[in-house]
Amino acid sequence: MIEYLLFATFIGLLFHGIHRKVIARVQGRPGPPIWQEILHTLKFSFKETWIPKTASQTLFVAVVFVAIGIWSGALFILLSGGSLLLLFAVYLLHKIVEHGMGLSSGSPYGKFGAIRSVISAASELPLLATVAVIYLFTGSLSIADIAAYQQVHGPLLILAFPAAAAMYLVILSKMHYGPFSIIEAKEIVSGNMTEHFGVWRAGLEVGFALKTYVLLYAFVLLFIGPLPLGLALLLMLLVLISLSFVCAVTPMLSPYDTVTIQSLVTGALVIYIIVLGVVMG
Amino acid sequence: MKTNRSIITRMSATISKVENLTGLYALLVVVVIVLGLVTLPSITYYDDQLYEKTLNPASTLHPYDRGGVPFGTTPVKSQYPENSPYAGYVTTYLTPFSQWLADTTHHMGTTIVAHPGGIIDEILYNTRGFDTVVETSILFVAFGIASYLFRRET
Amino acid sequence: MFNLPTTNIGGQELFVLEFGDIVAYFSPYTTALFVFALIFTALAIVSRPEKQMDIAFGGDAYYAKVVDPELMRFQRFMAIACGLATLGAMVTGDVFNFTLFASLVGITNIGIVAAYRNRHVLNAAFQYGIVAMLATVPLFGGAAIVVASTGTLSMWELFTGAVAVPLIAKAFLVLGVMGEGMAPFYVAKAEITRAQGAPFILMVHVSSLLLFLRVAEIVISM
Amino acid sequence: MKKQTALIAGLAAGGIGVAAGILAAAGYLPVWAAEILAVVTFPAFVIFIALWWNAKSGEEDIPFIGY
Repeated sequence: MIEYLLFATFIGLLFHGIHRKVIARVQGRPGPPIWQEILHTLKFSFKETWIPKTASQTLFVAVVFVAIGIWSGALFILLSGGSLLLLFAVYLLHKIVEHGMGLSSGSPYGKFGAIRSVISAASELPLLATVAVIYLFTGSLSIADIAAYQQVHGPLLILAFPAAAAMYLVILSKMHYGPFSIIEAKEIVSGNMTEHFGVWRAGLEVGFALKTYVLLYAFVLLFIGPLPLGLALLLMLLVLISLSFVCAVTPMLSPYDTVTIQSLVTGALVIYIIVLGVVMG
Repeated sequence: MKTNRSIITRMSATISKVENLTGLYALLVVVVIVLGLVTLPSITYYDDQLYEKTLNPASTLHPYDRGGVPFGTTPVKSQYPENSPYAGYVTTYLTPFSQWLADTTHHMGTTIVAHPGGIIDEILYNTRGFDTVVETSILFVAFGIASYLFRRET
Repeated sequence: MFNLPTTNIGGQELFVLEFGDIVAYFSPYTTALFVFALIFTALAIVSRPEKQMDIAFGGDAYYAKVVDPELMRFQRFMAIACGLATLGAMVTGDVFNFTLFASLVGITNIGIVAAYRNRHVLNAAFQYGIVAMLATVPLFGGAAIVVASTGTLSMWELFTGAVAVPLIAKAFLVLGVMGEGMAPFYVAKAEITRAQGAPFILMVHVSSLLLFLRVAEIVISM
Repeated sequence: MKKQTALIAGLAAGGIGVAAGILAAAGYLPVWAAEILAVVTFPAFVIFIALWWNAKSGEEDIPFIGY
């Protein structure tokens, strides 16, 4: 169990490094080595650690545990073929972690990050639409059933392309340096992560690495189907690189523009769902 | 800033104002209600209601008359009769302690008789004891907020 | 005796709690949500609010806002009430009971921020309150349509394939929860987030997100 | 928190997690229980091990910086 979590953490951190490297190369910079994020996490874990005097101390520490906990839970949900709705729940609960991180420190920058993460909560909506579309096709929200459906009917990526696009947008909105990552924009220092340093930051990096792994793996599993681990990792890498390209060439949107765009995408998907519901009876 | 505002920017500007919130929500409600009115003919009323409202206008107890024997059973339909064996009795909703009191003495009625509001009575008659707890909690919380705001200094 | 008809959505039921006609159930899905609400309610009970730092722009000056203990106590009380309401909404197996819990969440959310004295926050809380009141119409309306067209409110009956719930009832339920929890209209919430007392303010978000997750399960299952 | 405490907590969490995994693989524990145990222990493992190896061994003060 724990060994798989450690594996996923390292792959996730490696993906973060590759993400940075690809962005740098697209923008014509040399960029950091791809294992930079692993070193980063280790570095943070060796740094001096304490809790800011202004912070709400219990919450400040607890969110780090929750961040790692929910995404390890999500990984097991994926592996054991649990409910897709539960995965969606974890994704939403990640929002609470983001709020908690920023609010608990008392720092104005953290607070700004938290407020922006409240605003950007609209990024959950496309995922709900994705879940609904998948349910329309497969009649089940158990990940195992969805995987079985795809082995019979072919990948959902082709059958339900708009849903895949929505999920892609969802993953994009959670990537670092992307057009939707307003909560960690550099004008508010590190946003909601500003005050989490040392071990706390290392813990958060572990949680985020698991998050990247889970989201990419979920995309492959839900829209392409169950694959051997090596092939799945390769596909995840491809998805990641395409995301990095998007992140590299798009500027960060202003906070409320992200809400508008995500709501519009959801609106388009709702229309698609209604049409689909009528067509499929 | 007037120049070159794209449609997305303008929409963002609208939704970023707190004052527009109520209007936006109301618009959404109206849209759904209109859609609902369109689909209204396809919705049929289900006759065999669990919580029926067949009243006897001739009765002096008109709104609350559910028939039955006073202090005895009243024929109340319930979804899961095995969960509420006392349904229809005056003593339907008793806490374990009150149940014990009622079993041993003659001094116990229902626990929730004193609350105002017809809706609670309706619920009481409809085998939905847990709802009364939540319902009164809402009232209690609303009262708590109001009294706190009223009593605080400045 | 009770068998959850929709095991392919939230999983098999693990534990059933009977309150007369209201049969609460714990499936893996609702249990996960319940545990999460429990964690954050516990955090609201044990943690103290942060001391917010304010920066005077244009200089190096910064100052920490004081924590008003009386305000904190009231906020904590409301946050715990909100947590309890969320816990109830997560596991209840009855549509009307769920809507009651949702409106309790709505009113406690206002209570958490109502005592705060910042004008922006109060302004946002006022708008939020109006929307929450407005939302009770579709919320209870949805439950009413459910009972009128199917004759039952128990999710155990509604989730079976035999009972068809009108689409409009589902839409009303979702709309009502959106209003109570302020789900996609985050602008007012962003303003509310400026208030002090992180563990308590966090309950506003926890409750609304969990409500949204639960209503998604209910609507998809029905 | 003492350095020793962090190490013990981290190792205990890691130990429970690994033991749960092994027991589940051997069939003595249902898989879901092992998964829940892993979810609970993994954050504790990560944080406490990191706290352990960055803690100073001496009796130095934690410098108070900022605010």
